[in-house]
Amino acid sequence: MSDDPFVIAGVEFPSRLILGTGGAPSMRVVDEVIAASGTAMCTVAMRRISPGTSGSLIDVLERRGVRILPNTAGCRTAQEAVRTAELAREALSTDWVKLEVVADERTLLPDAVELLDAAETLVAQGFTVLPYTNDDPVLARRLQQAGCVAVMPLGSPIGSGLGILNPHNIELIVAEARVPVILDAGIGTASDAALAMELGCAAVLLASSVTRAQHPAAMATAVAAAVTAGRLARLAGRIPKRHHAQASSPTEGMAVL
Amino acid sequence: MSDDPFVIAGVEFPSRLILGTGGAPSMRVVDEVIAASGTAMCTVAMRRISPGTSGSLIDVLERRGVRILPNTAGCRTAQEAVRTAELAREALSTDWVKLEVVADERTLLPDAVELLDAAETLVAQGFTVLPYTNDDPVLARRLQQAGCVAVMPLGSPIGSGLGILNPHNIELIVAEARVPVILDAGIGTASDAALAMELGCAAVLLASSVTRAQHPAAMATAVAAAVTAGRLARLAGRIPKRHHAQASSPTEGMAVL
Amino acid sequence: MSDDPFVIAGVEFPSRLILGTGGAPSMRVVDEVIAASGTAMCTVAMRRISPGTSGSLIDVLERRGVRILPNTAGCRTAQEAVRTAELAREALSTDWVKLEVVADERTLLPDAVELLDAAETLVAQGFTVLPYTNDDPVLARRLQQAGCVAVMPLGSPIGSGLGILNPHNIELIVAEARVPVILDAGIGTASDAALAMELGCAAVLLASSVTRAQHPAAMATAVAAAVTAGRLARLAGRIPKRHHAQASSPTEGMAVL
Amino acid sequence: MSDDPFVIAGVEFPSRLILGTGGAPSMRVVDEVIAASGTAMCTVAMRRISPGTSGSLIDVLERRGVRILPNTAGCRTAQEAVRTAELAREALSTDWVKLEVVADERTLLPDAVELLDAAETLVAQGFTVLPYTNDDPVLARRLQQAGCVAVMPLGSPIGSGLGILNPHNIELIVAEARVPVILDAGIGTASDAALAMELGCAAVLLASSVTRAQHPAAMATAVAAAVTAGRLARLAGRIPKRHHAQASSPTEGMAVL
Amino acid sequence: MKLTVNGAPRELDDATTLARLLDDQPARGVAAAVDGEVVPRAEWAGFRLAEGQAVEVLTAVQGG
Amino acid sequence: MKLTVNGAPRELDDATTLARLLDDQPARGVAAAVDGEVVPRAEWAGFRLAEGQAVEVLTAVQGG
Amino acid sequence: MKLTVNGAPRELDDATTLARLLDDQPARGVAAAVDGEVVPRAEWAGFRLAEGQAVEVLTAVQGG
Amino acid sequence: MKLTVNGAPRELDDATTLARLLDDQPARGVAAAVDGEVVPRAEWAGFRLAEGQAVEVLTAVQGG
Repeated sequence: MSDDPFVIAGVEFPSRLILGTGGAPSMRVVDEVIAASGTAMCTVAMRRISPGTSGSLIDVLERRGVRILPNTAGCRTAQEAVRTAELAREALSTDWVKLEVVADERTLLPDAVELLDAAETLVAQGFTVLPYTNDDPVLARRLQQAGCVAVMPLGSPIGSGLGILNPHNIELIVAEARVPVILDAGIGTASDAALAMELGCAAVLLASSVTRAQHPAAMATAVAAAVTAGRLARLAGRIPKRHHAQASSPTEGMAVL
Repeated sequence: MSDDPFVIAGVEFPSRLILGTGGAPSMRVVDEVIAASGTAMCTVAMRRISPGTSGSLIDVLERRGVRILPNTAGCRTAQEAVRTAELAREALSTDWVKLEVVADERTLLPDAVELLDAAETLVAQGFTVLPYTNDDPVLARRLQQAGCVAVMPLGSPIGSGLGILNPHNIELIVAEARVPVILDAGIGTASDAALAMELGCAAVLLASSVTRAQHPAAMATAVAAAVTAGRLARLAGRIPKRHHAQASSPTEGMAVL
Repeated sequence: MSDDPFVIAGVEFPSRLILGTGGAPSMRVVDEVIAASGTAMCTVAMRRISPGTSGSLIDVLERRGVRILPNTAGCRTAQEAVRTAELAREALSTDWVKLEVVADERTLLPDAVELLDAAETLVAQGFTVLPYTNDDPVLARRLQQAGCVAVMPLGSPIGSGLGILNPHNIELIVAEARVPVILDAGIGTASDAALAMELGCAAVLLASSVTRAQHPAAMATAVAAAVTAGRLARLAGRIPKRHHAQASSPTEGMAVL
Repeated sequence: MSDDPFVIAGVEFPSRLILGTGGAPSMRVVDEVIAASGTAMCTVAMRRISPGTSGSLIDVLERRGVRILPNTAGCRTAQEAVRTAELAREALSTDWVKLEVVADERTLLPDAVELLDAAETLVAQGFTVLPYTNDDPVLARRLQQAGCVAVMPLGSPIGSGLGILNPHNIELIVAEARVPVILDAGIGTASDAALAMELGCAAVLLASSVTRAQHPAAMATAVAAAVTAGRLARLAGRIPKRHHAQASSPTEGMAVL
Repeated sequence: MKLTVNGAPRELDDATTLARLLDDQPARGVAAAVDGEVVPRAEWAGFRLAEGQAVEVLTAVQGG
Repeated sequence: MKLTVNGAPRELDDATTLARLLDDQPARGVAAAVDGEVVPRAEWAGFRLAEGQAVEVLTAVQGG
Repeated sequence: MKLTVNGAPRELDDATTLARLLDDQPARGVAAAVDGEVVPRAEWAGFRLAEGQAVEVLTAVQGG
Repeated sequence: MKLTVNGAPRELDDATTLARLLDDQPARGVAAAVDGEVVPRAEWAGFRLAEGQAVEVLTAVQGG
């Protein structure tokens, strides 16, 4: 139990919680939730620079010593995503990318075809690709075959807080995965994060559940503890589910009273 | 958040996890899971003393400084339960009792009528009564009216590991409870414990999920972290569930690529 | 399959759907849903007669040839329920009664203690008692021991439309029942009714899901079909649930294309 | 309600249940379940003819007057599926095809990329394509854009009997579908079929749940009734789900007893 | 004399019988209790009401 | 005299006290009942057992 | 000449037509492909098979 | 000459370099693309902009 390293593409991370910085009302809250969560990697989005844009986000992330994982959020096509990844690499000096290619703004669900296309292109260009995908075990398999270093299936739509709608699919993905499976999107609260780990995920990536909670720092602490709890429970070997009861007190030695 | 005391009958406990000692393969494991869980109160059963019976259980509990909560496990009638409680009070010098009156050995479900009868009798005798009950909000209400200092509804049958089969009932119990609601029985793994706390329970009581896990100490650590996570998540104010997605990255400022 | 009689207290009913008449916007709708559902027994409540009160309800029920099952809805104590049953027997010349003793108006959940007390009294007085109970298998057992001719556990709170919140308890009740188990309360739509029958219930009693639907007669037809479907499915012996897939087309004989 | 035609590609079907013939132990059972289900369309697979192969299957289907829908079960690539569809068109004189392109034999899950590729090719060749797909709303959308006349998402893996694992996705697919959504695969019993229709599906396609049931004909009758029930319930407008109870008997007019 | 009928105060001639009080009621589907005790219809004619009694007259209405 | 101790028959000298019967028990964590009535430890010494009584001696064991 | 029919090796006279090879097949419900290309039934008579070709002959069977 | 910078029209002197256009940008965390092609920072100084080109200048912002 003591030795349970979490490694992506040869890099070991001290925390199995990856934090999205989106949705936080202020940079101070970003700073607080990073500290409270103990995360070692945070996602950022790439957007047009505006006069107002201070570089403070990067400052905060660097001061906290967390790895920066740029995403391609908002991209609808493989080309947009690839170019956004190239710009992120240039701006942030990292070839790691959380690849997102969504089909529309209402569901923000991944577009399987464009996603796979972008993944293949980016891997060919030497990127270290962590794709945000749906919970289809077959697409997860293809993304691994394309050379992605992790697969990040959703539990439910981004920001919905609906938790893990189809645990069976997550189990199927985990069962055959040769890279870390990271539950990405849909987490609403601590028990969802614990369940993700119990299903065999190597880590959890979440943003809204923490940044939009009434008390972000407290929720950051909560989900961090839940990820630890779920991982330990997975390794500890839970009791089987039984249709009937099983006494936890001795059935013999009862007094006659 | 920082100040969130857990108090039963005027006594404050540093941990919201109450541990049953039943099912542990050895006294060493009992000792390990108490240490790993950080619990402050453990249940014990009362049985006929046998030549072999060493007093080591009590020694272990006292060395760990945890409060001993005797139960009336195995009792089928109010009279048996009351007498067992009286013997426990005499043997352990405590008027606290986890009151169990079950209907049969297959389901180990509480018998509402006998349970309420025993609760009334014991409260009248000055006992501090923590009843193990089903998830019926009305019975929980009556047990409080009878003077119980807590209500301990089941999530599912004892030792089944089925988790919380009817969260709606637990929510109804919590919504009107004037004493701590402690989820007792049915917990199978960490996420179940976290969920119990998110539903508003004040604490979780479990035994089999830890003592019968493949690695008891690891599972003890896991459920303890889960209880903390669930409690914090409850206090942190989770995001609402949404039918559709909500972007966690800005929708404006997209580059044209 | 062909011979599958539904019998309560020696009386055979051609339909496994029992209809509550409450909630219907008009007597015409009552008439329509009885016809559409093909039910053979309907519940009525006993209330103070008012100048306006026409006897039309009884006329409608008698014209449709359905058995009238008076309930004790609204009663909070055994005494109220017993006296209401006595008045119903006098007014409607039937010793059958749907026994309801609820604890409060918000949850309308049964009060186990008062319910059992009333059941024992009414059985002693020669009534044919069909108790509306919660989903506690132990209380269901006690009600049978008290001489009730059926047990009618709830799926979820009356009028909530939440369906069957704890199928496991319904299965436990069915497994040991020696009288018909009738799922009463909580049905929201057709699939809930089908599930109740698949769990082994002998019949379903519902009102709001039909009387308060946007199109009552259509929903009456729907739930009646669902009850039939669920009963047949139970008798037909469903396939087991499998973690993995099983091909329904031959795996051999594939052409090489 | 009375007028609710079910139309695929301009062809109206009297039944919303489509039956797969796979898994039936004998031709007699195929005949019985078709009769019992009242289906108007059955799927068949294309396999190498063997000396033993009698044409009796087609005879049975034609005698029953059901439309024959050949599938491409077992195909792993777009090319295999397209060629199988061409052979089916030649052999059965129909350009309708249930398009299946699965990724492996263990999960039998659709391969999104190959499926979409095959769909585009077949539509271009003038086929009337009904694709068996996963429950990804985005892939369903793309299949429609490709010109498929229906989309047939799975509820759970073929033959698993796990029902509908992710109702939320089915709702998302239905919400934006411009062609009939047919729940295909995973149905285990009647209530699953009713739920599919309540979620808004236009029809249900199933095989194993009927052909492999202990009593196939009885289950065929059951699922047919469930499909009708679920469809009617959808149209009837179910009551909303309420957290609390709502009395179905009058709260006023209570006697004082 | 003063009685309560279905919760409302009523002024009646002394020694009114239950039958008299309820003679406008439908022939069927109705039952009555006086001070909580059911009075079978057959006994209405001979049942003399007394000062302060509470009469409840019930019938069947739509109910779940 | 004959008694039952924790369900097993026992032959004891007449007028044996509960203290005598239980003198080999640990000093703590144990309680006894005679014919269902708890006998506080303080009263063991003076409690004389009688023919046919049922003695139950309990202690704490692992329990859920 | 040697061909493969439904995966099995077959020895046929040179220039055998597809119609000849399949003349024992039922009149309906059957389709054939040669080297992956479908050959419509109408063309079977004129379709001369050649050394090494792979013939697939399919029909409808029970399927989900 | 006329260009588009982050979607807005800009009027620039002929032959302005990318470095000149972006000289007020922070030293780090920024990347630029011209007509969709990324221009590494090292090449900004020598990269002459031309009439009608579309320049995109991006940086990292909070994102999920």
